[in-house]
Amino acid sequence: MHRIRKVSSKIMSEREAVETFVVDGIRLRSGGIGLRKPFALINETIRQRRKNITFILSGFTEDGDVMVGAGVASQLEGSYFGLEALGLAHNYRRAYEQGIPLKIKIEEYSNYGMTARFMAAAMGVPFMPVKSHLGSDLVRYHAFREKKAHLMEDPFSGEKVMLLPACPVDVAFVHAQRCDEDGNVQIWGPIGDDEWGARAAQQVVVEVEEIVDSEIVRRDPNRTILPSFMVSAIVIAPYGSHPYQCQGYYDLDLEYRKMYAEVTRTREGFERYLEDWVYGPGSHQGYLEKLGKDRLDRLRAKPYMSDPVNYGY
Amino acid sequence: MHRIRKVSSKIMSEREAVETFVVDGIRLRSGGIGLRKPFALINETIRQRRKNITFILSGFTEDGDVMVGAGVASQLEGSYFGLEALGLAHNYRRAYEQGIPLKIKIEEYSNYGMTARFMAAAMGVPFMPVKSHLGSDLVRYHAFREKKAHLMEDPFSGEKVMLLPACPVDVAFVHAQRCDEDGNVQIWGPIGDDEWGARAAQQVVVEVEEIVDSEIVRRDPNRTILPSFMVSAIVIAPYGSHPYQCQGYYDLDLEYRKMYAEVTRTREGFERYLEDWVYGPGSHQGYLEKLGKDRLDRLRAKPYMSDPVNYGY
Amino acid sequence: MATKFSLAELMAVASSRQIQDGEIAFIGTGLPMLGAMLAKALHAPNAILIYEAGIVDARPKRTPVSIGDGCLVPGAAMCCGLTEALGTILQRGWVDVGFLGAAQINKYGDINTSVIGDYYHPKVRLPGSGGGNDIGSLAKRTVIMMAQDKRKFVEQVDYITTPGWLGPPGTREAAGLPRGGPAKVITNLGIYAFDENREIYLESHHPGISIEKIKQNVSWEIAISPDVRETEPPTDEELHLLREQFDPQGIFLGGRE
Amino acid sequence: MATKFSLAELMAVASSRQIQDGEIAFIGTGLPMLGAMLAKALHAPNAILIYEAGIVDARPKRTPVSIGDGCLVPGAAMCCGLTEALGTILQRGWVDVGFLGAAQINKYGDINTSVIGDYYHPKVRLPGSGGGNDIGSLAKRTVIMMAQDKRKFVEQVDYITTPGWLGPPGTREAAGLPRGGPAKVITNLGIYAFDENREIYLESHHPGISIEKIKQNVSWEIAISPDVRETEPPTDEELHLLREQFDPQGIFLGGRE
Repeated sequence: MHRIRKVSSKIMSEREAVETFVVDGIRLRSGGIGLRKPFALINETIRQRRKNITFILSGFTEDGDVMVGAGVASQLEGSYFGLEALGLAHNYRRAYEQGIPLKIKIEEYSNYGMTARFMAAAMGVPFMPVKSHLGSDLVRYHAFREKKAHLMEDPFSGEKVMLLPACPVDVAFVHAQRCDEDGNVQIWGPIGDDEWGARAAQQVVVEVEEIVDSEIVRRDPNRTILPSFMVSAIVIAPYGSHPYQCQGYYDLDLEYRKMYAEVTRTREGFERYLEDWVYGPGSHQGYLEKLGKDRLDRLRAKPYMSDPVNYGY
Repeated sequence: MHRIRKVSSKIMSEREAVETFVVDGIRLRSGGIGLRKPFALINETIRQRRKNITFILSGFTEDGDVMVGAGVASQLEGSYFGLEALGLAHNYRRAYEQGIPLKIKIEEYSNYGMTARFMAAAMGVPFMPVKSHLGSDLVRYHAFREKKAHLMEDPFSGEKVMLLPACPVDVAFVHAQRCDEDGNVQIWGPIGDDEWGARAAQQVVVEVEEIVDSEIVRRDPNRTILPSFMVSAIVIAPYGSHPYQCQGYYDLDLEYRKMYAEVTRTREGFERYLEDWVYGPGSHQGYLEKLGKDRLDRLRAKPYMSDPVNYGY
Repeated sequence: MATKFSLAELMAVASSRQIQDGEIAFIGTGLPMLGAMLAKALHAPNAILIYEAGIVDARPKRTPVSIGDGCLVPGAAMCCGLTEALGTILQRGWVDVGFLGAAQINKYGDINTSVIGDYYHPKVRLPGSGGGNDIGSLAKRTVIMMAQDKRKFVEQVDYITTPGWLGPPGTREAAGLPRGGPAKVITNLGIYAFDENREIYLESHHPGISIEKIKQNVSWEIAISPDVRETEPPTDEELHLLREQFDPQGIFLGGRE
Repeated sequence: MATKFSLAELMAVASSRQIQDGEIAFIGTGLPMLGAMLAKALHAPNAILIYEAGIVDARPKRTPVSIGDGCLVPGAAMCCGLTEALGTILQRGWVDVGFLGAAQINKYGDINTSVIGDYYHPKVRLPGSGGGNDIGSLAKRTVIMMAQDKRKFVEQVDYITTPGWLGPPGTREAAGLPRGGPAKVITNLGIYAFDENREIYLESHHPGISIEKIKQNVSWEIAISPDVRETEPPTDEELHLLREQFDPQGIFLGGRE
């Protein structure tokens, strides 16, 4: 029933994507909670030595830490800044406590607070009401937002409710399992708040494990998280979340994460890390080559397949 | 890693489910937009001659019309009350315009307004902000809610925004493709606002095409729309959405819908319809027998299968 | 090019021409659905059609009878729900053009789909907003499609279900609506647009419909464009696609003339 | 029953005993995750564990290292996102018990996980709330797990990341919080509860830990239950499951004593 259509391709290298969409001073969103972190794009952003980025997410781990340590992010908006089971985030502490490599500011909300703020921006409303944040110092101290939250009485019942402002995002990075050539993006496993965070953005740059035939996407349209028109650029980046997981593709690299937690204890160690693992490799491809085929093969996911469902009528 | 656990079964007949959960005067939500309407439960509610129900949904079609005509629903909250391509809803018109069989009241919002109200209730907040409804009569006329909406200035930007109150729901009916014995419910195809509408409810009564082994559900956990603890009762009702569709199971029965639109033009015609298709058959099983195997077989969905995806790590 | 056509066919074709290539269009049932499919097949292959129930870029193999028809799903790019379609797509500002039906309209394009007569004791109770209020409030522009007579083109609608321009420039903005407003009204008699005062005027009359007849079917003195012309008739290709592919059973187009 | 155990093991077991059968528990990483898995394996088979990243009723086959670890997904009943877990489950009021960590706590159970020292110029910048503020605000009750010393049990926390009782009865309610509040605090020295004034008191001291030592590690005069007792030690079965099944690598339990 439809003619073949051809749109100009959104597929580009990580270099081209960062050159085109990530400029100094923007509000940039990382992605993934516990997995699917967009490290191919983050490492490239560091290589291109961007400055004064406001980096945004609910749960920052190595993604936030490396961007702060590299001097790219000067402001953070989020709710968690640590390395989970691996301890505190050292670059982040050095920056906040000692101004190394530069003084940073943090606008602090809870995880749900950030999610609610992404929801508001994604739905085009100025705020979202929440029932957390009440009675805490999260709303009492602020860093760079003039108005961080607004306490109000619900006009319907009189109960107290906290309004959190929409979180505007210039560019969102998303790591996804797959998309088609048009940029219809599919994700499974934990979604975190990528659905809302990406839809909050003016531009979405997605890195994917693979580009698949549009028919594969269209045989399972409920898995689509972002429609093509919301996606500005597609970067093919297998293992792009390393050292984090991508459900169905590879497991986390716990040794790498331990190494990062260890070497970043000192500024010198972190600078060596940047040289070895970010600047040195020159590209995501170079990074994968440095990791080596054996290591990547060991991380590869074992099969645990879903069953087909019928979409017929 | 886990011991086998046994919970008391939630599986019951539609008769038992309605007897247990649907009492006179409650706020009851229908389900499905354009398909997956919970007719097995709706017809049983009519058979049990419930009264003074406030019936709730964004897009009412035959589900709202039959509940009004049968004298079960005396109040409606929603946004659309018609038979789509098949014209106006006659019972609904007769009730509203002439008080036949009884005078009804309607609290009218838009589709998105109702969805936003379900979202608020589902997330436990007292309201949701929207940018529609502004400047219209939807917020100027009200029927039975004391405060239908609240216009406010966004405290962050000063722009106008409409607050719509959360939509409380006592019992939500949902028609789903499948669930497991615990009540982990999976749906695919258009979701409508069933996700939010069901989560808004105190009790969810789900009718399913089939109960499947828990392992099938757990091999594809991203398809789960409701976790077991939100589900109070499970009714096995194959073809329970008839004459509407259920993606992957059966197509709509356009002839039946045309018949309904035609016979309901008169009150007498509708009363005959109730006798023939609701009271007479006595149960969903009786209804299916009256439709006949041939007719149901003709409606059966053709295969259009999704591909398995890997959930491994 | 002399093929005969019905006014329903003309309206479907006229709606199709309101969609530009690459645009995102928000679609309800009926003629606009046929028009949108036609646009995508001909001059707007890169248009993306959003169906309100939460279906993006569908490739239906039969005529859908509802915005949530399961025939829209196999082959669609995305299938989700009302929150995604109406919230994250429409309210977020992605939709270029939305289509609306109407039972009554006034000169500012405000429309009524709720009641004829007094709200609490109406002569006719109509279906209500559905997604109409959202589309009229939040799409970048809207196209209204309706049957026309004097009781439908009225000075004051009985109830504003969906805001149009609401009044002279500034009125819609003052209500807090973030964008949008009616661009065109397509009836069985002609096509209308809105002037710099946001008042409706006749842009074209359909073949065989006189301007006199149009005047008789508006309850105020309708403004006429100085460049008023006859509505461009459907092409053979358009008619062929409509009749043979998009609505072969005549569900929305009805019987042939 | 004389098996030796570490304080980490004791804390994991103590946390497990805070989950009743049939309850819905909201779980973070670390010891509470081990405790929750233990509870489900033993006395609370019908408990449902919610992992913050959006995973319901997981059946992990290895020790998860994060709340979004992919090993939690295969075999889970539902996999979604933060909006579902924190909004439609937690904020909606479904969660019976939530677990929290803390760097500082005061006698009302208000906790700090953000900064040590001045907020803008802190001595130590800590990770912040994560989901902690949400869990502490919205679960029906919370259990706080932390290392204890005088600088952690303080009269005034440097920053209230997550509200506890906030003050005497009525204070938490006046802040607008819909439910909840801290029920227990489990440290490496003992287990604490809250009295009718919502002030913390010692309920049990761990085996080998004197009440004197506990007093030395609280910066105010800690109240002691008249029924104060020794914390129930882990059973052999609990220790076996923890060591052999839930954390064989000692990721959270560390080395054996």
